[in-house]
Amino acid sequence: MIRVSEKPFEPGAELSAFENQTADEGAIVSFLGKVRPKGAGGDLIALKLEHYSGVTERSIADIVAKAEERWSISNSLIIHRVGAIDPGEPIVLVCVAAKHRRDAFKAADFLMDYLKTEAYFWKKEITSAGEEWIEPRKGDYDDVKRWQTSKLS
Amino acid sequence: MIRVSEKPFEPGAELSAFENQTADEGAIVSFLGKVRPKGAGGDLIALKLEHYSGVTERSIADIVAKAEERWSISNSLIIHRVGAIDPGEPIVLVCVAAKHRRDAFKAADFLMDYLKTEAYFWKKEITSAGEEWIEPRKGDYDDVKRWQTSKLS
Amino acid sequence: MTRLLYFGKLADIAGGRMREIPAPDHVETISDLIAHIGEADAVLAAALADETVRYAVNEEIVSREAAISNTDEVAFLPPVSGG
Amino acid sequence: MTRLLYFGKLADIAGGRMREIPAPDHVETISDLIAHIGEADAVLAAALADETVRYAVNEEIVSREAAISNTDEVAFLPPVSGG
Repeated sequence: MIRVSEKPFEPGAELSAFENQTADEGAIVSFLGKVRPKGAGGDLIALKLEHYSGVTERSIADIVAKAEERWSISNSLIIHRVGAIDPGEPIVLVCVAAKHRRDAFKAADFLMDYLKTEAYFWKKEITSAGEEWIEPRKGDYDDVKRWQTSKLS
Repeated sequence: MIRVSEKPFEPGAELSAFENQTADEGAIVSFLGKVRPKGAGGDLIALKLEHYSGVTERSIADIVAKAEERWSISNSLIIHRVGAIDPGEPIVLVCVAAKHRRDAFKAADFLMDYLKTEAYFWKKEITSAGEEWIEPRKGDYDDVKRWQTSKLS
Repeated sequence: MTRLLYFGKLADIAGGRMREIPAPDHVETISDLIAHIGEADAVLAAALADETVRYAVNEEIVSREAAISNTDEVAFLPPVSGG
Repeated sequence: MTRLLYFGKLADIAGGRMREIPAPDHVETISDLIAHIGEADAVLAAALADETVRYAVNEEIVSREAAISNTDEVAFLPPVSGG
């Protein structure tokens, strides 16, 4: 399931709901991303995330489809917030259920790398020093390149 | 924190409590292992886990210390059940908080590989066909060997 | 009317997230559209033509040479940053 | 008395998880202890001497040649399987 929403979410409740749907799978890996209290320009006041409704959800669905081609996963959940988000608040949650833990770990890791660099979101940091649009760091592009070589498949 | 207990636990509630302690970290990776409904010998009736009180907890603490040497992680939680566990119930939860997601993913992955092969637990499957002690599969030993080469550090 | 959508930093440069413009007949592709925008705002046109920018027509990602018609929604998408 | 703890499948072979035995004076190491157990139960001794088994004395993991005394707790640990 893919959910892009302005509403805050509670990661524990989401994990519970997800794992209750997946009694037959042995492994569930989750990634929770939270807004860090420091921005590039100083103490963060808020993060603002834009998306392109419809296009963003489809870009995430494409990433999920790639992961499903590559690993044996039975279920996934991706929640991504948009709008204004306060420091310390959850911004993204990825949950993957699989029979075996290797598949769940790799798929969750892959989904996060691609969400960072290929899903249609635009992120602005608002700090005491002003506003700044954030683009992926070189490390984020390096992370996603890892999956384009065969050794991690 | 390390908790080895006969009591069932609720993964979502544990993740919530963990993430509430870690407001400054951007990344939390969790692994949840559940008892699969099929055992090697048929439909699973229950799993029974033994441990060696004190020694088991210390073996886990050693594994956590190794992970902390290797990656920059700020906090971790390991819950492992012992005693009789029903099919579908959570058996292990690993949560790792870090500033950056790579560290959190790798440390959680590492912790699970070592928990499977180096923590002092003994697992017996009780199926309609009888009882059987489970030892790590070859794949589990292969998984842990990955960390002994430099490329995944 | 062609509806233009600007995302992220491109909205700041354009001074808004949405514009509706009547595109002249010689505007047949996104490249043509950027050139047309450049007649009024060279800075915005340069930003829209940057190699990191992607384009969507009616919510489908397309190349800069994709054909557009006068009733399309054209979106300009700067480098993304999710997660 | 030496307290013996058997875990996992070793408890099934030993017929119990705990035994207290008075170890004779010539039992100075875990190897000696296994040999002593073998005088009464050769099958159990073979299982305890298997190369996959690890040993603990007073909750510390030690080698098979570690010294033991008459009041120690000696644990026999077959291959583990957590997670």
